[in-house]
Amino acid sequence: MNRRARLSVFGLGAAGLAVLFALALAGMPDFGTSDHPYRDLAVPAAVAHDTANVVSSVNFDQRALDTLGEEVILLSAVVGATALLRPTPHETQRPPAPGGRVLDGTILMAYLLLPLTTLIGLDVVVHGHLTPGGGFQGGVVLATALHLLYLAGRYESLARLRPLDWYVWVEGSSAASFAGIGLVGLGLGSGFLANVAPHGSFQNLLSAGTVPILNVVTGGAVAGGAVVLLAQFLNQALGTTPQAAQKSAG
Amino acid sequence: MGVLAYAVAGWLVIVGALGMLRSRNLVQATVALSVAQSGTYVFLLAIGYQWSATAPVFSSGSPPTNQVVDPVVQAMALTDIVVSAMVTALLLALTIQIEKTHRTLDPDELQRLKG
Amino acid sequence: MSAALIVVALTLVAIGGATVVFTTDPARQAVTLSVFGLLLTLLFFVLQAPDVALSQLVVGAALVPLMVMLTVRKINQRSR
Amino acid sequence: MYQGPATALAPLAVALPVVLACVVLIVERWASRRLADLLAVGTTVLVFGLTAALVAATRDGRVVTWSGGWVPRGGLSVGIALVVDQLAAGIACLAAGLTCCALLYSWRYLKTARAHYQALMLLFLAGMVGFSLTGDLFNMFVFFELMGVTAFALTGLHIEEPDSVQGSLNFAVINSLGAYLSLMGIGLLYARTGQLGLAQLGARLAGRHADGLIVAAFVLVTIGFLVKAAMVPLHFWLADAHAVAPAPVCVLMSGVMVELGVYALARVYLTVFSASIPAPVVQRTFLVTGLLTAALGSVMCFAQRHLKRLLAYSTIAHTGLFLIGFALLSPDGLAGVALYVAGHAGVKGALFLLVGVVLDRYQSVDEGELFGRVGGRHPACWMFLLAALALAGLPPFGPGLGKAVTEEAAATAGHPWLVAVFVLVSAVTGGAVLRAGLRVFLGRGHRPEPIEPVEQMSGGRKEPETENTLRRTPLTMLVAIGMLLIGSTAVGVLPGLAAAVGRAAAVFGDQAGYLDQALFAASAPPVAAAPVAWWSSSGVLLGVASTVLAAVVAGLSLYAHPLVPHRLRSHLAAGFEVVRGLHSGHLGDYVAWLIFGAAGLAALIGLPLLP
Repeated sequence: MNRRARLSVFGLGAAGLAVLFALALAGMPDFGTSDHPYRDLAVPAAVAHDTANVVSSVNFDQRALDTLGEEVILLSAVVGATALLRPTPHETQRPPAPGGRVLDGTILMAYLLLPLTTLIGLDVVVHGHLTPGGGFQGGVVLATALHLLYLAGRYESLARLRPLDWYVWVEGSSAASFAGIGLVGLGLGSGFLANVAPHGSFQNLLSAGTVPILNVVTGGAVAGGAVVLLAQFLNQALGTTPQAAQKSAG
Repeated sequence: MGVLAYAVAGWLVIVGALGMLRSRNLVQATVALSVAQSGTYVFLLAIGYQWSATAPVFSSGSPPTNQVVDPVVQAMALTDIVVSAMVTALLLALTIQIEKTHRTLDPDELQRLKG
Repeated sequence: MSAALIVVALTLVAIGGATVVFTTDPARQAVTLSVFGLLLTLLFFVLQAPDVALSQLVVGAALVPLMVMLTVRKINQRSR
Repeated sequence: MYQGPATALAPLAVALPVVLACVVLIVERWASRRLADLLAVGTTVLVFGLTAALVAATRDGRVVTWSGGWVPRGGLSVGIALVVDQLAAGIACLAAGLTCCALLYSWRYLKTARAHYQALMLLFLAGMVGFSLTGDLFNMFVFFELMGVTAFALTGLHIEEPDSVQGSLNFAVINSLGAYLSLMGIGLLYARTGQLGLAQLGARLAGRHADGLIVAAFVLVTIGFLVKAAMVPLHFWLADAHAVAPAPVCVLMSGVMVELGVYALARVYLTVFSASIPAPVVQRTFLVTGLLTAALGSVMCFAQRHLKRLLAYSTIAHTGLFLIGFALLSPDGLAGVALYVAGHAGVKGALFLLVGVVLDRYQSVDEGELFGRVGGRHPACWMFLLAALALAGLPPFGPGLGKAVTEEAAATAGHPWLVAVFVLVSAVTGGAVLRAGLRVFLGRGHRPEPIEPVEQMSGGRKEPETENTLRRTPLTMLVAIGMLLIGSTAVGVLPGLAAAVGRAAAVFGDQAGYLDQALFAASAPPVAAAPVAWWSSSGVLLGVASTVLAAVVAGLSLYAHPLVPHRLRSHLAAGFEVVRGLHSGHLGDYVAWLIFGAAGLAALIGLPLLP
């Protein structure tokens, strides 16, 4: 189809969908309604398991199977992207050249921010059952902290801090642990992914049973996964050259 | 007001699809797809909103109450965000390889899968 | 008050989404996408969803635009 | 509530492949290729055993497992249920069996990106098993995306092939957009009911008038599944993805992933919407779209030269038939489709692998380039021709039985003309495969003219999928193909299996039983009159007839070319060019058709329901 025809087909379809959506909205409850049946069940369920962050309770306790699926999607995408971005026989992986000159201030900033962001990341992970955030958000923060070194032009130190195999192992073993913890619940007869650990006391660091454990495991999986993922893109952007275009080795 | 939130969600999905349709570069199509998906988060969170309710996190000292916005849609949106990021990552990886093998990213010039 | 905030945030998101889609240069798109991610973060905060807002901040405003940027860099480097 | 050890089977079948995929990833640096292969094949055997046990355990009703132990009180729960009936367990078992054959085929020889291939295959299996066993709509979305993400990566695995990465991208974009529309539909349902479980949703919607919201929710939720099921006009990605994916990946995609789209459509309609959206509307809608899909798939299949693309279009034609079978909305129709799916999976899987064997030896999948090159003494020859006949409906193979049972169901439902459709589609697709086999292996007829790649996708000059060009086909590959063919034959010759499928289909359609067992831990309701799913004399005759017709089609296209008058030929060609032109490989076109298709489905369902 040419551009005109394509737009016409799309326009017809979009108009139809708009009508459908408008008709559907006529039957929707008002925005901001106080009628939320699932919420009315989820909040007491979270409190019963001493989890102050109800979203974490839904994610890691009540609907933990969804989150297991989410972790596996993450794992699959990381493995998939690694496979898709592998250097082909016609490409060479050169050690990245030290980046251009970077202002001293930037380097200083990055080095100061690195420990700080790492701490924030860890904090977000371990308090996932109490405050907003959790394994996922904290994991990405941890992975990003590492990449501040790239911002500072220190790609070599990044490469040293990043023996990629380790991160693959961290990711793989974390994802396996998530499923494994689920199987423990099954083995104890409480059900797959059941919250079998002692619940502790509400709003305490030691509370919510398996929720913080799964949060930490997720943090590991996400941090490892995000580092591996970004490494693939960094290698492509900075390290891989087709053999023909290669001028001098390393 | 009530309809605005839902309408914005629908708008993002359609405008994202339009962006994919019009794109002259697959990176642009990938980004447009992620815009389309952001419509789904907006939709989910709009459904779970409640006027003058607080976030579903009971910080220390605050007693548990039912007057919080729906935590379930938030959990769904979280999952959705991860899915979106991962699909985007795979698409970008494919885009890099398409550029390597075809030397172009313009859908109009990718002519190999015909008939 | 909150109603007004929500309307403002929604409008910004609607405009932001369209801006990202209609940015034709992929390198600029990495930037607009990041800004769009921040607008969504704002909206999610206003909608009392701090967990989602935090994810959107780290993923939508940082991780994904970073990947887009690296992809664009790779592609431009080759076409040069 | 506790139903004994059977409740542990479903979560184990989902979790084990995940854990073992992680093990494969962790050990791959030290371990040899052989260990990764062994672990992967071993896992699939284990999952096959678990799901087979689940099939046995669901003989007397559904097995319900609440994840997290959140058993419902008063019909409500915050947890996610795995609600397994025999058909669900059966399709999970099919997925495990196919993955086992695919991994056996890849054993040692297939070129893989380190152990990533094996790990991704196991994760793909976990996604398919989870998708078929879950009883929760959002959880379905999650596993749908898992199937997607793994399948996209596996499709694009040959990164040096230009077609491969482009086909994978088209697949990924269209499937993802479909999934997001599904999620919008899930949001609509959640806004109305505040539930996500299929059983809870079904209970809430029961007896409600189908207003705009319910129709929109149905259309949007199912559009994602229909993209997977490659319903016209959402089918474009399938031909691209199947033409470029490694052969063992095609086995999974064509054999079970696409069919899971139809399965999900049936599951969601029968459990959630059947009490609000009237059956006649759904019947008419999917009869129309199924016919369109079957017709377009057959025509495109017949016109292909690229062998994998030819098989891909035949899969599209067959999903059209599956959609028609679903549209009958009767237990015997469902039983026929289930048998058809199982029989088709084995035969089509074997055909894809046979093309893979040829590719690894002769570095081409183009009918013209391969003309007469493979030779009749290659072990692939007779297997290919036999599989082609089985695809056309030859008794006693599985596809023939499925076709016969579905045809009978159609005639009983008052659509005897559908029998002709089934025979015709089987004959054209089977005939096209037969023609390709006769040309490639036996050099019959004339050599097709070479084509320019700018006009139509050609399968010439390809890299083999193995590390080196294979002089001899390894035994493991032949065993994998043999297992698929034997499996497909078993579907057609074991009366016990067919009877079980008939009973399972009757249970599958019983919404009240699903709700009672899932939400109230009720004991299994007695099975309503289970359909007889077995060969009848007319079924055997129709099977033979479609096979003979397929042979005629193949013979005509091989020898009768000069007999067709030139005028007629050019008219036909001109008409066909329009159809073929739609399959442009252009991402923008596919997006446009997806949105158009969603609106079309909405019109077909919504307009008759307008007050």
